[in-house]
Amino acid sequence: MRTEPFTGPSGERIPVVRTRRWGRLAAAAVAILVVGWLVYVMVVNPRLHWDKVAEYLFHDRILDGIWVTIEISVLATVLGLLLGVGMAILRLSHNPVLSGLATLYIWFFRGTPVLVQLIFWYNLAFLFPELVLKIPFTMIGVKWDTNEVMTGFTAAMLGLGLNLAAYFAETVRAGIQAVDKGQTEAAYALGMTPAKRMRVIVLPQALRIIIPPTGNEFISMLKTTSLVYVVAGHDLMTNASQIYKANNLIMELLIVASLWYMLMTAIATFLQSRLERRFGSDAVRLVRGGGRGARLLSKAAA
Amino acid sequence: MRTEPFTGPSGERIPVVRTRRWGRLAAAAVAILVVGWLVYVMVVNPRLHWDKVAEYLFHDRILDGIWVTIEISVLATVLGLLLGVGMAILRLSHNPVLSGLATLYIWFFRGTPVLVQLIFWYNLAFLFPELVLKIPFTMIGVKWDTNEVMTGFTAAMLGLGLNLAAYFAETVRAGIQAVDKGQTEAAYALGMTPAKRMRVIVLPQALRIIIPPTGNEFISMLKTTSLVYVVAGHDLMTNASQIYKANNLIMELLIVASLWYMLMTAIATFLQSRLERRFGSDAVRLVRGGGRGARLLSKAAA
Amino acid sequence: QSLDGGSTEADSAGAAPAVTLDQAPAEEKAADVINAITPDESLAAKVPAKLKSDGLKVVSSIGYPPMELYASDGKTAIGFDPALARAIARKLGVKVTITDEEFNSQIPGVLTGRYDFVISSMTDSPERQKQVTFVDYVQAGAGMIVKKGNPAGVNGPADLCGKTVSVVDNGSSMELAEQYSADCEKSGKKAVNLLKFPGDQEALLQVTGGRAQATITDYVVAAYKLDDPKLDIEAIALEGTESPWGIGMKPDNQQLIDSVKGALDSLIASGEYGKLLAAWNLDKLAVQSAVINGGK
Amino acid sequence: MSPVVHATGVRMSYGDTQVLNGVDFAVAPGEVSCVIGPSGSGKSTFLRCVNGLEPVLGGSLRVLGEEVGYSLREGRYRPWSPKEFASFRRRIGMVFQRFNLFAHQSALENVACAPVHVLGLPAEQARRTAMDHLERVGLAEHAHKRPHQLSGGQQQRVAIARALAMSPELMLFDEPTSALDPELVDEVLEVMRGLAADGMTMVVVTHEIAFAREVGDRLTFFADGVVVESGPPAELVANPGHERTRAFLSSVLSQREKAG
Amino acid sequence: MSPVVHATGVRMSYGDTQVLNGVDFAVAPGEVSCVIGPSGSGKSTFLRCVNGLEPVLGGSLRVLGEEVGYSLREGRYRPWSPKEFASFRRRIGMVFQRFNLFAHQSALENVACAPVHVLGLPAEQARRTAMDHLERVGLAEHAHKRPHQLSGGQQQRVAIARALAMSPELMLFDEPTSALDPELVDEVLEVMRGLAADGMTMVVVTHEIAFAREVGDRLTFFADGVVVESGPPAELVANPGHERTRAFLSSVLSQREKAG
Ligand SMILES: Nc1ncnc2c1ncn2[C@@H]1O[C@H](COP(=O)(O)OP(=O)(O)OP(=O)(O)O)[C@@H](O)[C@H]1O
Ligand SMILES: Nc1ncnc2c1ncn2[C@@H]1O[C@H](COP(=O)(O)OP(=O)(O)OP(=O)(O)O)[C@@H](O)[C@H]1O
Ligand SMILES: [Mg+2]
Ligand SMILES: [Mg+2]
Repeated sequence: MRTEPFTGPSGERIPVVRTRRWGRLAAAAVAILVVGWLVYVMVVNPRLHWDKVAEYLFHDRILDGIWVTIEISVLATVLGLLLGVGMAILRLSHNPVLSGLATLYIWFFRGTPVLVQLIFWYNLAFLFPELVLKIPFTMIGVKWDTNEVMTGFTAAMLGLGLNLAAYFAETVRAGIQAVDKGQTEAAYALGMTPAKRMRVIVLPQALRIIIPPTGNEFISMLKTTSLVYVVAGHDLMTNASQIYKANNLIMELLIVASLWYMLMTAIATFLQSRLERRFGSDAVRLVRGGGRGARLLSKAAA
Repeated sequence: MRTEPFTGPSGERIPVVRTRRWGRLAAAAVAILVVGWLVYVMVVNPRLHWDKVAEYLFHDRILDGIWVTIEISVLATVLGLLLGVGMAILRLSHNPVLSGLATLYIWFFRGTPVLVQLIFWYNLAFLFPELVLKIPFTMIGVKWDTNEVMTGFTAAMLGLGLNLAAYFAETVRAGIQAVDKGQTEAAYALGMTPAKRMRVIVLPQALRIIIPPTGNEFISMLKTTSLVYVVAGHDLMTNASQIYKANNLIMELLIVASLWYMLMTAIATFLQSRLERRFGSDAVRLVRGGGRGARLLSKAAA
Repeated sequence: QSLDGGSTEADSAGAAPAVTLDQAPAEEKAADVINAITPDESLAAKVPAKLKSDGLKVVSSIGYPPMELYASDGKTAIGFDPALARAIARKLGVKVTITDEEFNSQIPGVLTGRYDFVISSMTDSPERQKQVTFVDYVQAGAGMIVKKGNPAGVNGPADLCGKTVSVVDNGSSMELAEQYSADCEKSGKKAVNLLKFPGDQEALLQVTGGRAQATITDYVVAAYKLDDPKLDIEAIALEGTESPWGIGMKPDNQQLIDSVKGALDSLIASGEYGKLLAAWNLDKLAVQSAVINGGK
Repeated sequence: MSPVVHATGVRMSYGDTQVLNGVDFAVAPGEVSCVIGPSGSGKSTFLRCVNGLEPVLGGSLRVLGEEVGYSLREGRYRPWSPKEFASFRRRIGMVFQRFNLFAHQSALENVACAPVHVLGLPAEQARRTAMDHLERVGLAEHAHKRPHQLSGGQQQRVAIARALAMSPELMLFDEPTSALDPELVDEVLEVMRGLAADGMTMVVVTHEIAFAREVGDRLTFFADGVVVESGPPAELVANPGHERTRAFLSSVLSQREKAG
Repeated sequence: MSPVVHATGVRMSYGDTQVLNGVDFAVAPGEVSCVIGPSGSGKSTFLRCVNGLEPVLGGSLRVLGEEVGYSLREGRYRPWSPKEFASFRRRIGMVFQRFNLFAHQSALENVACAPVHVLGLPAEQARRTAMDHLERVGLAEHAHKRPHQLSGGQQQRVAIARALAMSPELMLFDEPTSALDPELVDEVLEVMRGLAADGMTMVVVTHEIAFAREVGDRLTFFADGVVVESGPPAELVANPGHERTRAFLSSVLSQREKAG
C-alpha cells in the first residue's frame, strides 16, 4: 500500500491512516475460537482414552497395515495410470469399434462398485475353477488353478487398478484434448506420424492437466484400499477395525487410523504440489506470459 | 474423403481406390470377439442362476435400496456443492486466518476416511450425550438428545456431505481461478464490489470447469453411499447383501446390484453431458472461435 | 428453555396405562408361542419408566439364519433372537422395536443409549464384558463347513493343520481357528492358513469356490445352511467349544438388566423358552437359568 | 474548470519493478487525450491507476475531484473500502485491449448487466437502455449473440456500449484496436470519433497516430514510466522535441510508409 | 523446370461450407509467392491442403511432384497411409501465425526435435545442427529458453529455424507476422528476406504489402475460395485488375496512409 504521506496545498504533510478491517478480524477470531473449542472438547473428553490412542499408534499391526495400504495404493495407481492412458488413446481413436469398446470399458468399470469387482475377481474360481488358455480346435494350451492365480493380492490389483483406469481414462482424455491443437499441427507439419506426435509432443504436455486429478485419485485410493478386506487383505483400516472389534476401543482406533491417513494425505499432497510445480502449468505455458511470468520463473530458479 | 475421380493428362478419368484399413479391422474384430466371449462365458455359466437374477432385479428391497441410494447421493452432492463453494471462496480470501482454516478443513476431510466420519457422526452421543447450544455464562439455551438429532440419515448427510465439500472446494477453486482475469477487471471497472463480481460474473463462468468433475463425484458418490450400512442405512448395496446373507445367492445379487449401478451411472453420465452442453466450454468460450463454432452452435440450437 | 430445570419426567411410573402388546409376525416360526405370552405383573411393575413410554429398543445384526434373518418381505426380522426379544418384551408388558445394524455398530449403539439391548448371536466374552453387561441366553458351539463328500478329509481340528480355513474376522470362530493353528504348531505340524472375511457369506464362498478347505462358524448356522441344495456342503460339529451368548446392556442400567434377567428366568421356568428353541430347531442350545456375564 | 484527471508525480511499482516514476498528466473536461509510447512504458498501468485498479504508491492522483483511493477526513487520508472504490469506478468507463466481454452473457446482457447489478435499475428498463446503446454503436441486430459469435470489432463496440451504459463522466481506452484485424479497426475508431464529437472526456492509449491526429486534442508520449513530452498531436508528430519520441514515431510509422 | 506447387481446380469444404471453389495456383522453384485476401477467403485452408493437413475434395494438387494424398499405381490412385503423409510433409516447412512452438521444450529442443524423432539423427548431431539454425535466425544466446520466456518475434524466428532444420524443399508461411507487436515484425521479415535471398521456394500469406512488393516474385489475391488475380506485386498493387482487389488493397492500405 501507499508508503508516503500526501503533501497538502501549502506543502504540509498529510498523514495516511491505516485501516483495520474489523469485520475480517472478527471473522478470524470467531473461526479460531470455534476450531479451538472443538479441539479442546475432543482432547479433554473423558470418554476418549488418549493413552490408548498413543499406545496403539505404533502397534505392529497398525504399521503392517500402513505398509499394505501404501503398497497397494501405489501399485494400483501405476496400473490404473498405464491402462488409463491406453484406454484414453483407444477412446480418441478414429476406429469406431475400438473407441466404442473403450467407452464400454469406461462405463462398465465406472458403473460397478469396486467392492463388487474385488469380490468378483477374488472369487473367480467360483465361476471358473480353472483358467484355460488354448489354441482353438486343438488340445494345445495351458491351464491354471484359478485360486492359485487369483490371490488376494492379484484380485486387489485387478479390482482397484481396472476401476481406477476407467476414471483415469477420462482424465487423460481431457488432458490430451486440452493440449493446444496447434501443437498437433506443428508436429504433423514436421513429418511426425500420429503415434510419434502423441508420445513426443502431446502426452508430455497433457501431464500438466493429468497430474492434479491423479494426485486426488491417489489420495482417495489410499482410503479405497480399505475395501481389500473382502479379499482377505490387511490394510490399515481393516487392521484397525480388527483391533477394535477385539477390544472395543472403537473411537480410539478410528482416531489412530485417521491420524495415519491424514499424515499420508499430507505427504501425498506435498508430493503432488512438487510434481505440479515441476510439470505444471507454469512449465508448459502455451501463451507468452509477459515479463512478469518470466521474472517469477527465473526468481524461482535462482 | 475425395468424392470425384482424377482426370488424366489426356482427359481420361483415373479412379481412386478406397483403402481398407486391415489393421484396424483386425483389431476391431479381435476386440469384439474377446468381449463377446466374455459375455457368453458369463451367460452360460452353470454356476450362475440367471433366473434368480431376473427374479431379484425388481425385488421390493432392491427398489427401496435404489431409492435410498439416489436420495442420499443427490442430497449429499447438493450439500457438498454448497459447502464446497463456500470453502473455495474462503480459501481464496485475502484473510490468512480464513484461508488457513479452509485449507485445514480441506486437508482434514480429504485426509480421513468417509467410513470413519460416518461412524464418528453416528456415534456422536458416545462423546457428547447431549448437544447444548447456550449463551455463555447464562443458563439460557437449547439442549437436544444427541441420538435424536443424529439419526442415521443426518449422520449420512454430514459424513458424506462434509467429505465431498472438501473435494468440491478444490474443484470450485480451480474453476474460479480458471476464469479469465479480464472478466474480473471488467467487472471491477464497471463498479461491481468483489462479492457481486463473484456471484454475477465469476461463478457462472466457473460452472464450465466445475460441471465435469461434479458429475464424476456424483457417480462415485452413488457407490460411496453403500458405506451408510454403518449408520443402519439401507441403500442398494446393503440391501442386496442382506438378501444374499439369507439366501446364499451372493454372485447373483452382486450382479443385480451392479446392473442397477450401471443403469444409474449411465443416466448420470447422460445428464452430465447435457449439462456440459448447456453450461460447458462451448457456451462460455472466452476467445472468438471463428465462424465454425458459431455455425455448430446454431446447428445444435436448430 | 431453561437448562437446569431437569425436565425429565422422573420415575413417575406408577400405574401405567395398559399397552397393546406387539403380535409376532406371521412368518415367525414361534409366533404362536410368543403371542400366547402374557405380562408378568411383578416384573412389569419394576420395568424402567423409559421402557414403558418408548418401548424396548432392540438391535440385532440381521442376516445370520436361523438366529436372525428377514422374513420374505425383506423388512421384518424373524429368527430365534428376535423371537426371544419379543417374548421378553411381552413378559415385561412393553412394546418392542427391532432394528438392524452392522454387527460392529451394535455395542456403540447400546452404549450411546440408541438401543436398550443387543441380541445378535453375540458371544459373551470377557473383552466385551468391559463394555456391556450380558444376560446369557443360550449356550452354543462351533462347527465346520466343508464341501459335500469332504474331499479334503477334514474331520476334526487336528486335520486342519496346513490347510486353508476361512473365518469371519471377529469373535469366537476366529479365536478358535487361531487356537487350532497354535495347537498344530505346538505338535510340530504346519500352521493353519487363516483367511479372514467381513461376513460369513464371503467366508463360505471360499469353501464352495475351492480356495479354503473349511470354514469355521457357529454350528447352528452351519447346520441351517445344509438345507440349501445349491451350496453342496456338509457340516461338522466341533466338540467342547460351547460358550454362552448374551443379551448385552449398558452396565449402569441395573434396573433394565434385572428386568431382562427376570423375564428370561420366567420364560425358562414357564417352558416357553424351550418352545421357542424348539420352533427354530435349536433345542441343543438351551441354558438352565439366566446367568449374568457367564462368559470366560 | 478543474481538470478531470490531475496526476502529479505519480509513482507505482509491481514488487521491486518501478513502473511509474513520477507521472505528471492532466485532462481537462471534454478533452480527448491520446497516449503513445513503447511497450512496457507504463501506459496501461497508468490507466489502471486512474481507475483505482492498481494502488498508487506516491504522488497525487486526483480524478473526478477525488484523490484516488483515499478520502480526506479530519486532516488525515483514510483508505477507501471496496464499496467506495466500486462507487468511484462507476463514474468511469474503461475499454480494454482484449474487450473482456462477459463470456456467458449475450451482447445485450453484457450492456445491461452493470445497470441492473450495480445501479439496481429494473431489468426491463435496463434492457431498453442497453438496446439504445447497442443501436448507438450499430449493433442492435446482434444484441442476442454471445461474444464468441461476434467479430473482434463487434466485440469491442459492445465493450464500448457496456461502458457507456453507466453514463460515465470519463472514458479510458487501453489500445482499443490493437487486437483487431486491420479491416475491423475502422468500425471501432468510428464509434470513438462519435463519442469525441459528443464531448466525452477521453483518455486513449493507442498506436493509431492517424486517429490521434484527427480526433485528439493532446498527444502524450510515455517512456520508462514518465511523460517525456506532450502537446497538440499534429505538432508533436511533425516536430518531436525529444530524440526518444522521434525514434519511436519513426519506428511506428516506418512499416506503414513502406506500404503506402 | 516443373512447378513446385501446381494446383488446378482445387476444391475443399468443411462439412457443408465450400471453402475452396476451384483454386488454380502455381509456384516455380526458387520463387517467392505472396498471397493476400480478406479474412475467410481460404488462404490458410489452401496452405493446409498443400501440406496435406486437409484433404482435397476435387481438382488436382501436385506438390513436389506428387499428387497430394494419393499415389498412382497400376492406373489407379491409392490414398496415402499416415506414414506416407508424414514422409511427404517432412519435405515441406510450415510456419504458423501463432508460432505453435512445442510448449514443453526449450528453443533448442524445439529445433532438434524433428531431426531426432523424425529423421532419427543422433541427439548430439541434431543439437549441433539446431544450434547452427538458431544462429542463422540470430537466437543462439536464447537457445535454452522456453517459448513463454521469448518475445513473439523471437518465438516466430525459432519456428522458422525449426522448419529449416528439416532442410525443406518448400516453405509455407501463414501470416507469420500478424500476431506480433508492430515493433517485432521487422526482425521476422528480416529472416524471411534472408531465406528468399538464399533461393528458398516460399509461399507467404501476409498482410505486409511492403514486404510482398520488396521480396515477392508474385502476388496472388484470394477471395471467396478462388484466385481472383495474380501478377508481379508492384503491378498488382498499382493497377489491380478487379474491383474486389482494389477495394481490399485500399482498405488494407488506408490506415497506413493516413498515419504517414
Ligand atoms: N501484473 C504485473 N505484475 C508485474 N509486472 C507487471 C504487471 N503488469 C505489468 N507489469 C510490468 O510493468 C511494466 C509496464 O507495463 P504496462 O502494461 O503498463 O506497459 P504498457 O506501456 O501498457 O505496454 P504495452 O504497450 O505492451 O501494453 C512492464 O515492464 C510490465 O512487464
Ligand atoms: N476447422 C474448420 N472447420 C470449419 N470451418 C472452418 C475451419 N477452419 C476454417 N473454416 C472456415 O473456412 C473458411 C476459410 O478459412 P481460412 O482460415 O482458410 O481463411 P483465411 O483466408 O485464412 O482467413 P484469415 O485471414 O482470417 O486467416 C472460413 O469461413 C472459416 O470460417
Ligand atoms: Mg498496455
Ligand atoms: Mg488464415
